[in-house]
Order: sequence, then structure tokens, then C-alpha cells
Amino acid sequence: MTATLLFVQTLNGLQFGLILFLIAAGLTLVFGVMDFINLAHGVQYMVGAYLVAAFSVWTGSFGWALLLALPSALGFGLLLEVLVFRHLYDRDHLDQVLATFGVILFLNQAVKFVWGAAPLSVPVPDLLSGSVEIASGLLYPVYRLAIIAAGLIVAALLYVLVNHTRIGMLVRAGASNAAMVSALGVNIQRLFMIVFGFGAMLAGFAGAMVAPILSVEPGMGDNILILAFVVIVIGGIGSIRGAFLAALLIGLVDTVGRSFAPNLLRLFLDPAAASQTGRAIAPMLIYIFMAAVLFFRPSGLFPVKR
Amino acid sequence: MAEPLLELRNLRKAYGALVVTDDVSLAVQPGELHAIIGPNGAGKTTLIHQISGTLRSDSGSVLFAGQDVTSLSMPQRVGRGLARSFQITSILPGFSALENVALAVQARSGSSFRFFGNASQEKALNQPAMDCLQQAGLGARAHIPSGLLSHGEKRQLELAIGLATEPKLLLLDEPLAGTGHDESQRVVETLRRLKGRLTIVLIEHDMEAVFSLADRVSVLVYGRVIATDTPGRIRANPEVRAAYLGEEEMV
Amino acid sequence: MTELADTASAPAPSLSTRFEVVPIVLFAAFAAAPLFATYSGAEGYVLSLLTRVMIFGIAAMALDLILGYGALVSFGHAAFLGIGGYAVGILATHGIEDALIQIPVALVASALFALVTGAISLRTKGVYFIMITLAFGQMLYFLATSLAAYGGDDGMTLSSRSLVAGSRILKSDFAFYWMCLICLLGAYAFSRSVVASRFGRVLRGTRENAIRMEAIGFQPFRFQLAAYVISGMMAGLAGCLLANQAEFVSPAFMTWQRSGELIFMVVLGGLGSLHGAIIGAAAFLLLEEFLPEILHGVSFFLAEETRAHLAENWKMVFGPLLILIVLFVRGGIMGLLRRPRHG
Amino acid sequence: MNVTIKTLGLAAAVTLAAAPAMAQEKLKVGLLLTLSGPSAVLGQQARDGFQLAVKDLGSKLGGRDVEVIVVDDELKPDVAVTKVKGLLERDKVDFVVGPIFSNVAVAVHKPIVDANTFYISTNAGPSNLAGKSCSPYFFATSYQNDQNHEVLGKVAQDRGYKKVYLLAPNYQAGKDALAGFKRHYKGEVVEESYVPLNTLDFQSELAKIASMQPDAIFTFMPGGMGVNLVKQYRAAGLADRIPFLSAFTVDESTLPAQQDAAIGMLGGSNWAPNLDNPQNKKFVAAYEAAYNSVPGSYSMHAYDAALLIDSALKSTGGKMDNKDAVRAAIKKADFKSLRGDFKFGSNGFPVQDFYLVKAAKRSDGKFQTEIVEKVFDDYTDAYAKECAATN
Repeated sequence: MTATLLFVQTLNGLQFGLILFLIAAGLTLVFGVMDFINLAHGVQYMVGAYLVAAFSVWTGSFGWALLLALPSALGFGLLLEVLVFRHLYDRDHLDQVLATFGVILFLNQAVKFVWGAAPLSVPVPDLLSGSVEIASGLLYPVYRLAIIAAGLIVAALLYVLVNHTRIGMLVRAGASNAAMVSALGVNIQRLFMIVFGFGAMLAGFAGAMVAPILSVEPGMGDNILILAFVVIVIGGIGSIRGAFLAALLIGLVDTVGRSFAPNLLRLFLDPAAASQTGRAIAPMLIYIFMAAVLFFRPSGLFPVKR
Repeated sequence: MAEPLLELRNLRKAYGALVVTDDVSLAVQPGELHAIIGPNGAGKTTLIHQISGTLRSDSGSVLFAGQDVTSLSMPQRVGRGLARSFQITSILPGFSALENVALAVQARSGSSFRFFGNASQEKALNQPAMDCLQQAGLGARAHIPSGLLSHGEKRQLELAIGLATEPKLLLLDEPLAGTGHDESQRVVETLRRLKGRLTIVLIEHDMEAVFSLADRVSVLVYGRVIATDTPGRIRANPEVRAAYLGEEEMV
Repeated sequence: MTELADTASAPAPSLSTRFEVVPIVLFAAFAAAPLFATYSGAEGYVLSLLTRVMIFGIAAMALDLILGYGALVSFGHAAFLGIGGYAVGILATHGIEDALIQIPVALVASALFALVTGAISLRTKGVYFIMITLAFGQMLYFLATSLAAYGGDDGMTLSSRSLVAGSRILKSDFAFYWMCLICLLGAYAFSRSVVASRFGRVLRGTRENAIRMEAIGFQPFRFQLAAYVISGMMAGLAGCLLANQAEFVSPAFMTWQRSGELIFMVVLGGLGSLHGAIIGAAAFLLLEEFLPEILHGVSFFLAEETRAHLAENWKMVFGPLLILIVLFVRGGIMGLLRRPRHG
Repeated sequence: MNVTIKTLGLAAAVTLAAAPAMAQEKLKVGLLLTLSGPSAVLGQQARDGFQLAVKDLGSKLGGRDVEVIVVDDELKPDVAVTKVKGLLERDKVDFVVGPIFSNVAVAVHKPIVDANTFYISTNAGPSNLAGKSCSPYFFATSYQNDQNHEVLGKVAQDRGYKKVYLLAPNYQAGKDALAGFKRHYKGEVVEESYVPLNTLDFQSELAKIASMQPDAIFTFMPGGMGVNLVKQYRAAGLADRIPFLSAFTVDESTLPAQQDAAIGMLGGSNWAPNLDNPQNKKFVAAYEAAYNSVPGSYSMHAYDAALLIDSALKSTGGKMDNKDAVRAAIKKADFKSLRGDFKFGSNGFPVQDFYLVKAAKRSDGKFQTEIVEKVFDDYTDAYAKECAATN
């Protein structure tokens, strides 16, 4: 395997990791600040993708569709908050899991009801279609670079927002001690709504960004939800910094591990056995990685002090 | 003087730059009621955590009954007769008062890896538990779910649980905290009854109670023991008076 | 100890010998069902459905033992269904078809898996525990999909149900039904005993306040681990039965969704009530089976096409139903049953 | 609560079981298909195809009124087993038609044939059902799973590709697919790459493909995976440089999402919407009018299954009681298949022609696969000789 290939795979891992981060950021905040397990976070990602698909048919432009999809995703998140989630904050985690699972069942079926079971398509915007040549014969799609850029920009914005604004201060304080924040006379209900809506919008944004490269279909949020949970648990619940690092690590472990695990194993095993073992191990890698992290750091990489 | 039951040698605990207990050395004699007092933030609760094994010490050692127990976990120390109560009431609220105590008895009598037989019907557990409840003055409330007990009763229950572990030494972390006047009287009476029958280390803010109960008093200030002596001499100690100045009135 | 501990509202089991209506009615219904099944004229179907209910009842009860009584939320419990199922399937392909060998092998394998993964998982708490058990469940799932010799992702069909001491008695749906009922009763009686025993009391105490338990001299880890192993073995037994019920084993037995469903069964039935777990399993499976028809039935006033549409999209009703149950029925179905008595 | 629900359930069971007494003449067909989850679209195609045929036949099969009972297997084999037992014993169906997925097919095979009920697969054709575990009650109107892959292997061999890159999801069907491809392809396989099931992103494999520069790639990526792969393959600029051979990856169920990205990509099939015969033209037009989408082979197989049942019952005079007679009538396959030539082999699988197909955009803006050339004529699957059943 050449160095260029390794480089390309690293880019791929980075891109996958950043998408995971967009989803995980909202999840970890909602979890950290409100102590609320939101299984329905994955369907908000799906809803983002469906919204952009619907709007791009309507407007004929990905840019406009994205602009419309973001506030819609925000509005949708707030709607869910008012209808369902608000009534669950003071419940125990299991109640939250059960009720938000109900939301998943409903929405997965609802998008099928509205848009049909067949996957939908969103064309890559013309401006960002095509590829750049990284090395001779190795092309890399521009749109993927755009995803990486967008992910990094959002991460930077989040960093500023969380570390250098009043609301960010409240969020951080809320993650380590929610009771204290409400004792300060902050309208905790409104803070929750803001965090929630913001998280939903980020997930929707991630869904919208991947719509042109992945198929938009019912249930697309379910597997990514599990990965997002893996990310926030590795990172330490409530920690944006942890989520960022963990998302990139998971992205890299999954992408790079998948393509290089068989090659590595070939050093110890004969090729047939290596490829067979590699195949068996590849999908387990991220779970092995998570179990290992939790074994040494039972509260994740960046535990938030409680 | 007899060999001390509990001996602390140079215990230290720090959180980063904040040193909470520093070079604490102390000897508790068998049978005495040894009180540890000190202003807020002096490190009293941390010290109890270190003695009981809830917290690991950074350095120093804890000797109990002549043996080094520094590296033992809390349950292991309990097994050797070093029991504790908690400053913030720590009971099993869903269990009846009797069951709270019976569990402690169970910990001391036979294996708990028994999967058959109704534990709540075991006379061998319930009888001693009832005795402990009576000693703590809670006999009449044995079958009330402990979460429904009054605050003072919960403190008494903590004492009963501590007793049921058949300790050689009982560490009591502010047993009077948050109790009303009558309730605190009842707890003090219970302590007075227990005194002499087992060794007690008492951390307490209520100076009246401390000075009426204690055989000896150690004063902890900023993580250091500045004096250990009889209640009378401690009261007269100028250093102690200085440390408490403005903090609260010495009795 | 876990974040769930302080809010989990599972009541201590009733330790009096009070006459208990719910479990008696429940088991009487299971015992009477075969008669009804014969009468219905679709006995194989009715028995098969109820057998499934009982098998998942065992699995849900196993989970309830650690979840309801130990506040340990295992999100990988379907792995044990898989271990039980694969023990039957793999042994059967090698000619060992007797349940008297298969079940002990399944129990030992489940116990070993629980011992190793439990010892690692119990280092963590709360949500971290949920996720690490999920991780182990997923590892086993992917391992099963890579077992090409045993059907890989497609799974494998059993040539017949297990033998019992060389006899083909389980070939009859009735015999198999009774065997499952006996297993369910046995598991229920054993779990009741465990919960009330010295061991169970320590486990329940640990759920309420682990620090207090340490302060009176218990090491919670050992009890939680033992409970995890017991629970895993019970779920492994359910896996053996499930393989025999479907006469089929596949990795689909141990998807994370299946683990989630087990949690829902427990919560739906009411946390910390063993027969509640069985009732939760029954409610979940019967809703899954009949909700389409119920919807079709109650919408008789609509056009046939709309009714078919409604029945096909039954999950759009099932989802909100779950939400409503959580919002308005505290303590699951058992909470609903208990309410009148309390007041 | 439990008791109430159970009684309700049992009551429903009793009522439904009693139903045949009132309408004895109705023929009952159970459709077992995946109708929920990401793969629901395949099940819907099959359901719509079958129901369209029933409608075209005047709501009668073989002269008898017909009741079609549709159940969702949820793609869970153990759930499917229970549902099938419901169809067999509660609804007392005469035929079970379906399913889409092989793991479901394998799981429900035993209960259906044990109940001496005819089982007609409209898609899944796992090798053991074609070979060792074949049964006189099992017929397929589709194909054996390997056959579409064999088409591409033959094409790769005939076109003289020297180096081929193989890509499949890491599960049994994926492994079978690559094995099927290699049955006729004898050139070099530069890499056999397996990705986890439900992989979303193939960028890492595409990078490898680009660096290895094979003469062609062959892949099996059903459903959403196929949509992703095709779009990403196109975006990576590989589509114009390295031929894309695939099976179950570019078809009418995925083309609405792949759209332009898939144009020109090659697949193997036993049929395509533009296959030139009158019955097919009528079918495609009627399907598009009724469901507003282009039918895929899933609906074609289901449509044919209905025609098959119709023809068999016509031959027995609508009677089901003599199973041997029904079987003999089915074996004759006396109907005009949408794919033209059709007959059954000894194992109950079709002996039929296979084509190389290509994704194309029609003048009305919709996408479909179109026939490029016939690759196999009257082709029998590789497992038929292992079948011992006297079918």
C-alpha cells in the first residue's frame, strides 16, 4: 500500500469522522446538559436528508435546498421538543429510551409513507461536482473536500460558541451541574430548547450534507445513531472536545482499519487466513476500540466533572 | 498506654494544588470516644474517607488493630471491623429499617452467595438486626420503609447499621448534621449508651455534643492536626481558640 | 450507583406470602392456552405464537433480573439468545442433537461470555455500561455473520427440533409448548427465589445505594457480576428454545435492535417485576403480530385501500402508542395493574 | 391486560380460522414479503406485481375467487417463521408466495413444505434450496441466486478482461455472488474486497480501485448500498474509465435514486422492462399506469407467479385436493411468461435465458435497464444436479 493511498484513506476517515461529529455534537450536548437520552437523534439526521431531497426537487438547487432545510430541521426539532421530549426530562433514562424509540418507529414509517420506500436521490451541486487529482490516477471528489471543509468550519464555530459566549458558558456549566445553572436564575426551559433545537439542526445539517453522496432512505439514521453513541461515549458525555476527537478517531479506525487490517494481518498469517480474519474483524474494529477505551477510561477520554 | 486500635501515620491527600489533608498522624485508643473537630473545610470528611477506604491516600498509612490496612478496599476494612456512617444520609430508601440493618448483619454472618431461601424471613439475621435497632432507639419503627423515616430517625438508622457490622471501631461522620433539637438529643443519648462498648471516632460540628461525649479531641485545621487532648485542655488551648476565632463560638 | 439508580422506581418485591393474583392468572392462562389452541383450529400457529411469547418472556425476565433489580442496563442481551441458538445449531450440525447436551453447553458458553464481558463492562457505570454491553453484543453479532461454515449471515436451518434423551418428543408442538412452559415456570420460580434470597437482597441493595453496601462490607462488583452471569445463562436458555421454536438460527437473533426490544419488553411490563417482564414480552409480541389486523379491523368505516395502507403502516401507530404508554402509564403495565390496589 | 390482549389475539385467530367455512370457494394466497425497513421497496414491487396480475386476471386465479393475504416478514427470519405459521394454520393458505431475502427463504422453507403447501419464491433462490434441500413443494419463478452473477462472469471472460476487482458486502450472499462470478471468469482477480453490511461510504474501496487500475470491477451491492456505491463511483470519476459490472445493484428499485450516475452501467438479468414481447409491453404499461414507477424483476417474478398459479389451477379445474396433480400442473408452466421462454428444471427452478443489461434513461425521463445481449440460452443452475427430489 502506497503512501498516497494511505493519505486518501486518511482523508476519507476524516470526512466520515466529521459527519459523525456533526451528529454526535448535538447528541452529547443534549445528553450532557439535559441528562436526556435521545434515540431519536438519528431520525433527525434522516429528516435533514429528506428535507434537502424534497427542497432540491422543489427549488432545483442544492444551495437553496440546504438553506431551506436548516431552519426546517430546526423547526422540526423544536416541534418534537414541545410535543414529546419536554415531557420526558424529569423521567429516568429508560422511559426516555422507550419514548424516543417510539419516535424512531413513527418517523421511519412516516417518511416511507410520505416519500415512498425507494431511496431518493439528491444530485451533487454542479459547483462542487467533479474531482481533483491528488496523485497520478488518484482522483478525489470535490464534494467530499467540501464536506471536510464544512465539518471543520462547524467545529470551529462550535468551539467559539461553547467557549466564548454566554450561552456557551451556560451550556458548559449545565453539562457539569444542571442544578447550579437553574439556581442562577437562568430560564432552564429555554436553554434546553435552544440546545435541543441546535442539536437537531446540526444532525439535520449532517443529513443534508451526505444526501448527495449517500442514498436517502427510511431507517438511514438508525445505524449512524449507534455510531454517534459510540462517539460520545468514547469522548466522554457532554464534552464537545471529546466528541470531536472521538469522531475523528472512529472515522479513521473504521476507514483505515477496514482497508489495512487484512494487510497487517498478512504479516502474521497466510494470505487466505489473513483476508478471512480481516473480514471478520473489520466490522468489529470500532466496537473493540470502544471497549478498549472504556476499559482503561471508564468515563471516556474527556470525562466531564460532575 | 495500650497499643492504639487505629493509628494514622502521615496521611496526605491533595487534589492538584489543593492539599486537603496533610501529614495527619493520630492514635485512637481501644474503647475511647475520639472526636475530630475543625472549622469548615479543614478536611474532616476527607480524613474519614481516607480512614474508611472510600478514598485512596496519596501517601502515609493507616494501621488498624496493629495491621497495615492502607491498601485494602472499604469492604475489606469493614470486614476487619472498621465501619463508618455518612455525613449525608446514606441508607437504602426502598428497604424497611429492619432490612437495612439485617443486610449489615448478613454481611457479617455467612456467605451472601445464597440463591434460595427468603432472606427477609431469616431469624438469624432479623434478631440481631432488631437488637441493633433497639440500641439505636428505633425498635418501634423497624418495619417502616426507611425512605419514609424522619431525618433524625435516618441518622439513628445509620448508627444501627454501623453497629450491625459488629465493628471494633465506628467512624461517625457528623451524625447530628441536620437534626432538630429533640432528634439530636436522642442520637446523643444513643451515643452515650454505646460509648465504652466500642471505640468511636466522631466527627461533629455540634460542640456541645462533642465536649460532653468525647474522651479525647483532635483539632484539624487546614488539613493538619494542631492538637490532640482531653476536652478540657482543648478548650483552653490558645492555638485552637485562634483557629476557631470568628468561625463559631467555643462552648 | 448508575445514574438510573436514584430514579428507578422499581419497588422492592412483595416479600409477604400474600396471594398474588397476577402471576397465577398469567400461568393459568398459559396452561389453558393449548386447549384453546386446539379449539381455534389453528393450533400450530397459536402455539407457535405463544411459545415465542414464553421464550421472550424468559429472556426479558433474565434481563429484568439485572435491569430491574440491579439497575444494570445491558444493551447486548440478545447476544445470549444468539449463544443459546448457535449452541443448538452448531452442535446439531455435528450430529449432537440431544437437548440434554445442547442446553448445558449453551449455559456454560453463556456463563463464560457473561463472565468475561461482565468483568470488563462492570468497570463502567450508567450509560457507559449500556454502550460497552452494546459493543460486546455487536462483536458477537459480527462474529456470527462471519461463520461461513454455519451459514454466515443467512443462518442455518435445523433439520429437526432437539431430541430429549434420544426421543423425538419435541417434534409435537404441544410437547414443545409444555417444555417451554416448564422452562418459563422454572425460570420464574428461580428468579423469584434469587430476588428474595440473601444474594438478591444484596443486589437490590446495591441498586439503591452501592456506597452504603460497600460501607457495610459488601463488594458490589462480585454480586453484580454473578447476577450478570445468571441473567446471561437464563437468556442463553431462551436462545436454545428460540432456535428450536423457529427450527432456525441466524445472526438476526442478536442484532442490537433485538437487544433494544428486550429492554422495551421489560420497561413495558414494569421494571423490577418478574411476571411484569413476561407480560411486557407478551404485550410487545402480540402487538407486533396483531396491530396490523387490529388497525384493519377498527378502521372498518374506511375504504379498503386506506385500511390496507393503515395496516401496512402499523408502526406509525405503534410508535406513538409507546410514547403514550411512557407518558401516561408510569411503571409499565404492572404499574397499571397495581394502581387500583394502591389507591 | 395480558390476558385481554391474548384473548383478543386468540379471538381474532378463531374468527379468521372460522372464515373459510363461510366462503369455501376462495383460493388463498399468502404473500410473505419484506415491507418494512430499508429494503421495503423490493417487497412493495413484488406485492404490486402480484396484485396487478390478480387484477388483470379478473380477481380470479384458475377460475376461483382469490384472497391475497400480505404479511411483512420485517426481514427477521424468526418473525417470518411465526408469520408463515399464521398463514399456514390460521389463514389456511393454498400457496405461500415470496420472500425477497434468502435468509428468510431458508428459515420458512421447512414449515411450509412440512405443511405440504406449495411455496413459490419470487426472488430468493439460495443454493441449498436449489440443491440438497430441494423439495417437491418448492418452485421459483425467479432464478438461483448465483445465476445473475454468472452472467457477468461470462461477460468478463468473453470480453477478455485480464484483471478484475471484486467487491461485495461481507455476508453469505456476498460471498456466493463472488463465487458465482468466478464460475465462468478465469482471469486474474486482483482483489476480493468485502465491506461490512450496510456500508454507507465506499470511498476507501474506490481509492483502492483507482490505484489498482483493473480492467473492470464486479460488484454485488443490493439496495441502498448499491445507490451509494454507484453515485460515489461516478463522482470519483471511475465510471468512464473502468467498466462497472454488477448484479442486483443497478435495477429498477435503485435507479430512481441513482439516476444519471448509473447510466451505462452493466448488469445481469433474466428480463428487462424493454424485453420485446406483447405480454411484457402490456405489463410494463399497466404497472407504470397503476404505480407510477418502472417495474423491476421483483414485480415481474411476482406477476409470473400469479400467472403460474392461475395456469396450474385452470389445468386442475380449480381443485387443490390432489397435490400431485397440482404439482404436475405447475411443472407444465403453461402460461405466457413476461420473459418469453420459461420452463421448470428438475429442482423447481426455471430454465431460462439470461441477458446482459445496461442502465439507460428513457425519453420520458425515467430510468430502466435495457437488454444489451443474450448471454445464456435455456440456462440451468449449477445446483440442480444435487437435487434428489423427484420434482
